[in-house]
Amino acid sequence: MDKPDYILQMKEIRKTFGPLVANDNISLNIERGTVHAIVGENGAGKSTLMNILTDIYKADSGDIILNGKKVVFKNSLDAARHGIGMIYQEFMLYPELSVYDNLILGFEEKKLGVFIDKKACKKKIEQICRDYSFDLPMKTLVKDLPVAILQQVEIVKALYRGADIIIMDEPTSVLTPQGIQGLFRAMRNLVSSGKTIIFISHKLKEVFEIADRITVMKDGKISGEVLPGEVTENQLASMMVGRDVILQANKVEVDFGEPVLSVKNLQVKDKDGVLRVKGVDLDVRRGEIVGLAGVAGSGQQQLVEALFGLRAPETGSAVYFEDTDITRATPRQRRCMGIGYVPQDRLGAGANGQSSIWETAIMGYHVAHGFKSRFLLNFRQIEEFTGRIVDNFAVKCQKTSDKIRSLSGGNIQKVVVGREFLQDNKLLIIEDPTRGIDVGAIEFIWKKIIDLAAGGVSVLLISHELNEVMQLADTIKVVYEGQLYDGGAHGELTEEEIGLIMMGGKSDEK
Amino acid sequence: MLKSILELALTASTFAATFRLACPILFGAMGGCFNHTSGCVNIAYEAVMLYSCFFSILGSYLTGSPWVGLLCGIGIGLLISVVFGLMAFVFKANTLIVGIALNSSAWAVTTLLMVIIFNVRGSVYNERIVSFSPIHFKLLEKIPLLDSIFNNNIILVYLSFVMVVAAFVVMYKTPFGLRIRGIGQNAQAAYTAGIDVEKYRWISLLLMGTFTAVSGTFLTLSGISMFSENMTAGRGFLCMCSIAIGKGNPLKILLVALLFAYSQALVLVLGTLSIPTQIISMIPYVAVILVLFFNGLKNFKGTADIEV
Amino acid sequence: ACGSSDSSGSAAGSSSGAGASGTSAAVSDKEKKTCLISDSSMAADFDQVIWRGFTMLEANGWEVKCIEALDKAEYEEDIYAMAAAGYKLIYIKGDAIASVLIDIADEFHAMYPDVYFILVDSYIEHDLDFATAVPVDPYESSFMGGYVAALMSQTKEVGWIGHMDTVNLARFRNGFIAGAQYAVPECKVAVGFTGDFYDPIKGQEATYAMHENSPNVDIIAHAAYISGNGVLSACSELGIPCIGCDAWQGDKGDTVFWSTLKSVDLMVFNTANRWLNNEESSFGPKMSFNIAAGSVPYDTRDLSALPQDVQDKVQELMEGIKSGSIDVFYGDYAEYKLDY
Amino acid sequence: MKNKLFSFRVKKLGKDLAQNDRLIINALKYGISIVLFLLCGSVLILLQGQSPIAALEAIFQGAFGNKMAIGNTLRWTAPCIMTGAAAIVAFKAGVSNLGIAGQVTIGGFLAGLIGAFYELPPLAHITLIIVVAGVAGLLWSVVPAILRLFFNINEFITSLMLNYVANFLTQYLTQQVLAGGLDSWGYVNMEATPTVLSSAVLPDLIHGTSATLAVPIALIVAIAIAFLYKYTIQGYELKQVGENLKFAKVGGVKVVKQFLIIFLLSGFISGMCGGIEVIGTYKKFNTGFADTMGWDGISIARIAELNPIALIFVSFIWAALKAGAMQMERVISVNRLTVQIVQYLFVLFVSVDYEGIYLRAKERRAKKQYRKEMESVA
Ligand SMILES: Nc1ncnc2c1ncn2[C@@H]1O[C@H](COP(=O)(O)OP(=O)(O)OP(=O)(O)O)[C@@H](O)[C@H]1O
Ligand SMILES: Nc1ncnc2c1ncn2[C@@H]1O[C@H](COP(=O)(O)OP(=O)(O)OP(=O)(O)O)[C@@H](O)[C@H]1O
Ligand SMILES: [Mg+2]
Ligand SMILES: [Mg+2]
Repeated sequence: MDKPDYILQMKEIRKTFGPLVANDNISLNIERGTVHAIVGENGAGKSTLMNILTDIYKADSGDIILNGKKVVFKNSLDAARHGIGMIYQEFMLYPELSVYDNLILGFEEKKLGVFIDKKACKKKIEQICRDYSFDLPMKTLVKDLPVAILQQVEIVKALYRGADIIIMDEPTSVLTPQGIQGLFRAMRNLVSSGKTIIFISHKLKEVFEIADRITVMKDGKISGEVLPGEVTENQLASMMVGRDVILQANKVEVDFGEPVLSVKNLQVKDKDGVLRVKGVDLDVRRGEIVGLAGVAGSGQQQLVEALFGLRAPETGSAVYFEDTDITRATPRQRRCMGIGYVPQDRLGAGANGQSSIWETAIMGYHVAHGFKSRFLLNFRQIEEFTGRIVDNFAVKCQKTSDKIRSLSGGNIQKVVVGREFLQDNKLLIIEDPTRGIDVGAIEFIWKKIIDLAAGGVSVLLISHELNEVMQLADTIKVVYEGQLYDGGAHGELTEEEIGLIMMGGKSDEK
Repeated sequence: MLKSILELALTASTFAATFRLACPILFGAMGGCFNHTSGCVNIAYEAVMLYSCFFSILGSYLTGSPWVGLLCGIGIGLLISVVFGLMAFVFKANTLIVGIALNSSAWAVTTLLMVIIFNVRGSVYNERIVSFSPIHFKLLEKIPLLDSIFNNNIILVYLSFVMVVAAFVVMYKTPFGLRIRGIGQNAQAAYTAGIDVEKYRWISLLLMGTFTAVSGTFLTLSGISMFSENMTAGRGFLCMCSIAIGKGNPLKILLVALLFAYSQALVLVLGTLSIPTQIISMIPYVAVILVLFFNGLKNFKGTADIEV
Repeated sequence: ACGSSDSSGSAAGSSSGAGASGTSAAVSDKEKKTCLISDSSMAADFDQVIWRGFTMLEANGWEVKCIEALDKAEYEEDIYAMAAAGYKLIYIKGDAIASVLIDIADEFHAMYPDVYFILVDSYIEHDLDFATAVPVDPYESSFMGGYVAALMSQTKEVGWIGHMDTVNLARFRNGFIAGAQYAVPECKVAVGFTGDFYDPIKGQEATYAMHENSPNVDIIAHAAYISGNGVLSACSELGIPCIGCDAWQGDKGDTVFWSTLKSVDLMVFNTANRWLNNEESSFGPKMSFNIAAGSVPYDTRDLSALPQDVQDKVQELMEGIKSGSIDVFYGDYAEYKLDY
Repeated sequence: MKNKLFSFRVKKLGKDLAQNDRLIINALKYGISIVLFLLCGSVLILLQGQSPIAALEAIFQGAFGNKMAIGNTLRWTAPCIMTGAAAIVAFKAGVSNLGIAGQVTIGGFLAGLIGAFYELPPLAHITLIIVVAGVAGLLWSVVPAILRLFFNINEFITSLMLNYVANFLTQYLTQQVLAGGLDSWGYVNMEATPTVLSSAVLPDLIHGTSATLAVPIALIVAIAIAFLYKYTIQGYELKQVGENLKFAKVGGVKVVKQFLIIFLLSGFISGMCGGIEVIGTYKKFNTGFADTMGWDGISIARIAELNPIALIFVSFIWAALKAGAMQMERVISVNRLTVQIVQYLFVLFVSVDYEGIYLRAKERRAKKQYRKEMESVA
C-alpha cells in the first residue's frame, strides 16, 4: 500500500486560552488499526488536542477529517457517535453509581421508548467483556473499586459506546507492571480487531513497547514524528524536552543513621470501618529513602493518612518519631516536629485551587516555621519563601498572586513539592511525586529527593510508579492487602519480582 | 394528659390531616428532587409556590375553573424557574443568592399585585374563585378507617402520591433519571458522555417549577379558595429540606414529607389541649433536626472531625 | 398607598349606622382630611376594619391616607411628616407609636398646636390634652359571639379556634366562653389553635380536627386572623354554622351566620365627625368605645337573620350591658375587667 | 512599600491588563445593575400611576434630605453591616450559615431581658448586654456546629430550621412566660418584652435622630473582619479551610477548631447585632423582628462579594433605599413594597457573573480577530 489508510486527520488545529497558545496549527495523521502515541512535556498541549477531537473544546480554527470526510462535531455526543471515544487523564466516572450504570450512562438501550432496557444493555456489555476478555463487577459502586479496575471500566465504556478510535490520556500512570501488561494485551487485542488507539504517556518505555508511531509535541507544536525503531529512549526524551535528559536516578552512597520514624503494629480502618492496614512494622533511618510499592487500594493510602495524622490508628498501634510517641499527634504537631508530606492528589489536598500561589506555598510553612508574629502574616517572609520555591523549582508562573489553577499540572506539583522540600524537614512522606508530569520535571524532582536524602533527611516514598520506587529507594517495601512485604534493598530484586509481590505472589515470604 | 396526647396523636383525623398536608410538600419535593439531584442549589421553592398561589386564584377568579387556575399557577411556576435558570445557567449567578432574591421579593410582588388587581390587602376572597371539589370513592365507604383517612379529598391529593411513584420510576428506571444522577455526581463526565448537561439542568429546573407550582395551587384551590399574603408559611423550605434529607430518593422523601405533615397535623390537634401553641409549632422544625441527628448518629466517632 | 377596604365590605350603610352620617353635614372651619399611622400591616383584618372607617369618611368627601409604619425608627418622623403635610386629625394605631408621640409631645405641640390625635385601640396612660386613647376591648364582642353561639347550638357544645396562645387572644377566648356560659351555663366550649396567623390551610385542618375530635360541636367561632378564613371555608364545606371575626365575614362562607366585631370603623367615623364639629374637647384623655359608649359588636345583617327569639335575647343583652344591669365580667371572669 | 509582594503588585498596576479588565468588569457590573434597577423601578412606579422622578426625589429626601433622614439611613446601615459581616465570616470560610436570623433573634431576646430586668450603671449595662447577646447568638450557632463536627450533618438545613425554633421559642417565652401566662393581663404590648431600663439604652450617635452608637460598633466589626482576613494568620487559615478543607488539614491547620471558630464568630456577630438592635432601636425585644434580617445580610454580603470593606458601602446604599422608601410612601402614593421589589431585583442583577461573560466575550473577539488575520494572509 503506497497511500496510507488514514482514519483520522487533523489539519492546522489552533486553540488558545487567553494569551496562551495551547495548540499552534497542529496537523496530525492517524493510521487505521494502529497505536499512535503522542508524547510531550507537561503543558505541551496533548490533552487539549484530544479534547478538541472529542469536542470538549472547540478549536479556534482548523479541520478534522474522519475517514476522508471533513466533519464538524456539534457536541461531544456527536463526536462519540462518529466513533471517537476517550479515556481521560482524570477518570470520568460517577462515584455513587454502579459499574453498570457508569457504563451505560448516556448510551442507554431503551424499551417502550422511555425506560432503560437493562437486559439489552447487559447483553451488549457481556459481549464486549467476552470479546476483549474483561471481567468487571457490575453491581459494585465505582467509588469502592481500585484504580486498575476503573481503568478497565473506562475502556469497556469506550467500547460500549462503539468507539473506533480510542484515545487514552496517560492510562498507565496508576497501574502496576502487571496491570500495564494487561492493558497492553487489551490494546493489542483491540488494534487487531480493527480499532485505532491514540496513546498519550510520559513513560517512554511503554511508548516504545506498544506504539506503532510516535508524535512528539512541544510548546503547542509538533516537533517530530518517529517510528519506535528509529530512535532511542534518550533521543526521544531530548526531542520532548529540548535538551538531553538521563532518566536515571544517580544514587549516592550514604550511611544511614538511627531510625527517625518507627512504626509498630500499625492498624488503620478506612472511613467505612474496614480494616485496611493490618499490623505494619516499619523503620525509616536518617538519610534513608524507603520506598513503598503497591497496587492502588492495598491500604497504602490509609497507611500514609495514619502516619501523617489524618486518620486515627486503632489501639495497639504505635508510631515513634525520634523516640517521641506520635501515634495520636495531629498533622500540625507533626509539621512542627519536622515531618513534611507531599500528598498524592495535588489539587485536592496539595493546593487550594481557588487561592493564589503564595497562599498554597506557605501552607504548613506558616505552622512549622512560622512568622515573627504569632498572629500576623509577614508578607516579606511569604514573598521570600514563595520566591525560593519559584526559583529553586523553576516554577513557570507570572506572579505569586496568580491563581494556582492557572498553572499546569506539573507546575502545581512543583509548587507543592517545593513547599515541602524547602522547609528543613527531618522526615518527608512523599506520595506519587511525579504523577502525570513530564520527564524533564521527573528528572528534576528525583534529583531533589536524592539530594534531600544525602543531606540527612529521611524519606518515605509511596508511589504507584514501581520504576520510581526502584530507582530512588534504598529499601523497598511492598504493600499488599494491608500488610508490608520486603522488596529488598536498592537493585536487589527485578521489576518483575517486585510486581509479583505486589500482586500477592510471594505472600509467604513476609 | 399524656394519654390524651397519645389518643389525639393516633386518631384517624390526625392521619387524614397528615395525608392532606403532605400533598403540597410532596408535589414540590417530587418536582424538585431532580433539580436537587442534578447538583443545583435551589432554595426558590417558597417563591414559586407563593407566585403560583396568587396566579392560581387569579386564573380561577377570571374563568371560574380550578383547572385554569392550575394552568395559570404552572405557567407562573415555569416563568419563575426560567428566571432562575437564566440567572443561574446563562448568567452564572450564585444560585443561593438568586433563590434568596426570588424568595424575598415574592411576598412583595404578590402583595403588590393583589393590591393592584383586587384592591385589597391581607387576603383575597371571592365567590368567583372556584376550588377543586373532593372526589368520593364509593369503594372506600365500607372500610371505616381507610374511608375517613383517604376518602373525599381533591384530585391533587391523590395525584401527589401518584407523583411519588412516578418520580421514583423516572429517577431509577429511565435514562433521564440516570443521566440526572450522573450529572449531579460528575457533570464533566456527563458532558464527555455527550450529554447536554445544560438541557438536563433546564428540564429538571422546569420540573421543579411546574410541580412546586402545583403545590401552590393546592394551597389556594383545595377548598379555601383564597389567597392571603405569605400563605406558603415556610412550606417551600420544608420541600427543600425533605429533598435534602431524603437525598433525592423519592421514597425517602415521601417518608420525610409524611413526617413533616404529621407533625403539622399534631400542632392542630394538640392545640385543643392546653399546650402552648408556640411550643407545638416548633415540632416540625425540631423534627427535621432530630431526623438529621439520628441519620447522622452513624457518623459519630466520639471526637469532632471533618471527613475530607 | 394602603389598599382600600375589603371589596365586599360595603359596611358604611349596613353596620347598624349608630350615630352616623348626620353630623358631617354641619359646617366647619376644619378641612376634611385625616390619616392613619399604623404599626402593623394593613393585611390584618383588624386594620381593615379600622380602614373601613376611613373609607366611610372618604365616601363622605374626606381626604384620607394611611402609613404602614412597620419600623420603629420611622415613627417619630411619620408623625412630623403627616402633621407637616397638613393633616390635623391623626389616628395612631399601636402603642409603640403612641409612646413616641408622648415622648415628643411638648416639642411637637409647640410646632403644630392644632393637630389632634386619636390613639386607636390603646390602653396607654397619658396626660396630653390633644390626644385621646380609645381602647376597644375584644372581650365584649366575643362575649356577644359566645352568647349567640350557645343560644343557637342544638347540642350545647360549641367550638372556638384561635391562632396562637397570646395574652391578647386569651381575651377573645375567655370572652367567648363567658358569653356562651352566660347564655347556657352547662354549655361546653372546645378550644383549638391554628398555630399560625397567615396560613388558612391550617385553619381548615384545625376545623376538620375539631369536627372529628369533638363531634358534638355544632357551631365554631374563630379568632385566627387570616388563618381563620380556612376555618370558615372548612365550616361551609362541613355544613357547620360558624362565626367570623374582626370584620363582617358573612361573605366568606355559606354558613357564616355571625361575626364578632370590634366596631372601630364606627369609632373612627364617629370621632372624625365629632372632631369636625369641634367636639374633641369632650373626648378626654381616654374614651372607651364599648357597648355602653355606642359600639355595636355585630352586623345588623346577621342579627336580622337570626330566629326572632334569639334576636330578642341579643337585644335584651345589649340593653342590659348598656344600662349596666348585666355584667359581662360575672363570677370568675371579674379578673378580666379592665380599669379604664 | 516595605514588602516585596506589595511592591510587585503596585508595579504591575496600571500596566497590567488584568487590572484593566477588573475595572471594566466592575464598571459593567454596577453600571448595568444600576441602569436595570432604575428602569425596573420606573416601570413599577409608572404602573402605579406616579412619576419615577418624584419617587426618586422622595427616596433621596428620605435618605439624605435632612439630619433625621441621614440618621435613619445610618440607623439601617448598622444591622445591615452586622448581619452582612456575620454572613461574610461564614460564607468566606465555606460555612452556609442560614441561621443568622435565629441568632439575631436569640441575641435580641437576651438583650431585652437583661436590659429590662437587671440594673447596672449605663456603660457596664450596655457592655454586658452586647456581650451576652453575642454569646447567646454564639451558643445558638453551636448546635449546627456540633451537628456538623460530630455527626457530619450539613449546617445548611439545621441552621435554617433553627431560625424557626428561635422564633417560636422567643415567642413562647415573651408571650407566655414573661407575660405571666395566658390568663394575666399585665402588659400593654404582648408581642414584646418590657421596655429596657434607661441605663441599657444605646446612646445616640447624632442627637435627635435614630442613629445610635450601633453604627460605629458595626463599622468596627466590619473593619476588624477585613483586617482578620487580610493580615492575620487566623484569617488566612479560615480562608483556606473554607476553600479547600483537605488542603488545610494536610497543611496542619486545626480544621475542627477553625470550623468551630467560624460558626462561633458568625453567631457572635449575629447575636451582637440582635442585642444592639434591641437596645439601640426598639428598646425592647419584639418577637419576629429579625425575620428578614438573615436573608438581607446574606444578600448584602454577596453584593459586596464577601469583601468586608465593600460591605460597608453596600450596606449604606441598602439602608438609604430602605429609609428612602418610607419617605416615598409618605410623599407620593407608591407602595413601599415597590422598593423592596427593586432592591431584590438589584440583588439579582449584581449576582450575574459579569467577569465570566466579559472574559468569554473578550476571548471570542480575540479569536475572530485571529481568524480574520489568517484569512487576510491566505
Ligand atoms: N481550560 C483551560 N484554560 C486555560 N488554560 C488551559 C486550559 N486547559 C489547558 N490549558 C493550558 O494549555 C496548556 C496545554 O495544556 P494540556 O493539558 O493540553 O497539556 P498536556 O500536554 O496535556 O500536559 P500534561 O502532560 O501535563 O497533561 C497548558 O499550559 C495549560 O495550562
Ligand atoms: N514569574 C513570577 N511569578 C511569581 N513571582 C515572581 C515571578 N517573578 C518574580 N517573582 C517574585 O517577585 C519578586 C520581584 O520580582 P523580580 O525578581 O522580577 O524583581 P526585579 O524587578 O528583578 O527586582 P526589583 O523589584 O528588586 O528591582 C521576587 O521576589 C520574585 O519572588
Ligand atoms: Mg494532559
Ligand atoms: Mg495537563
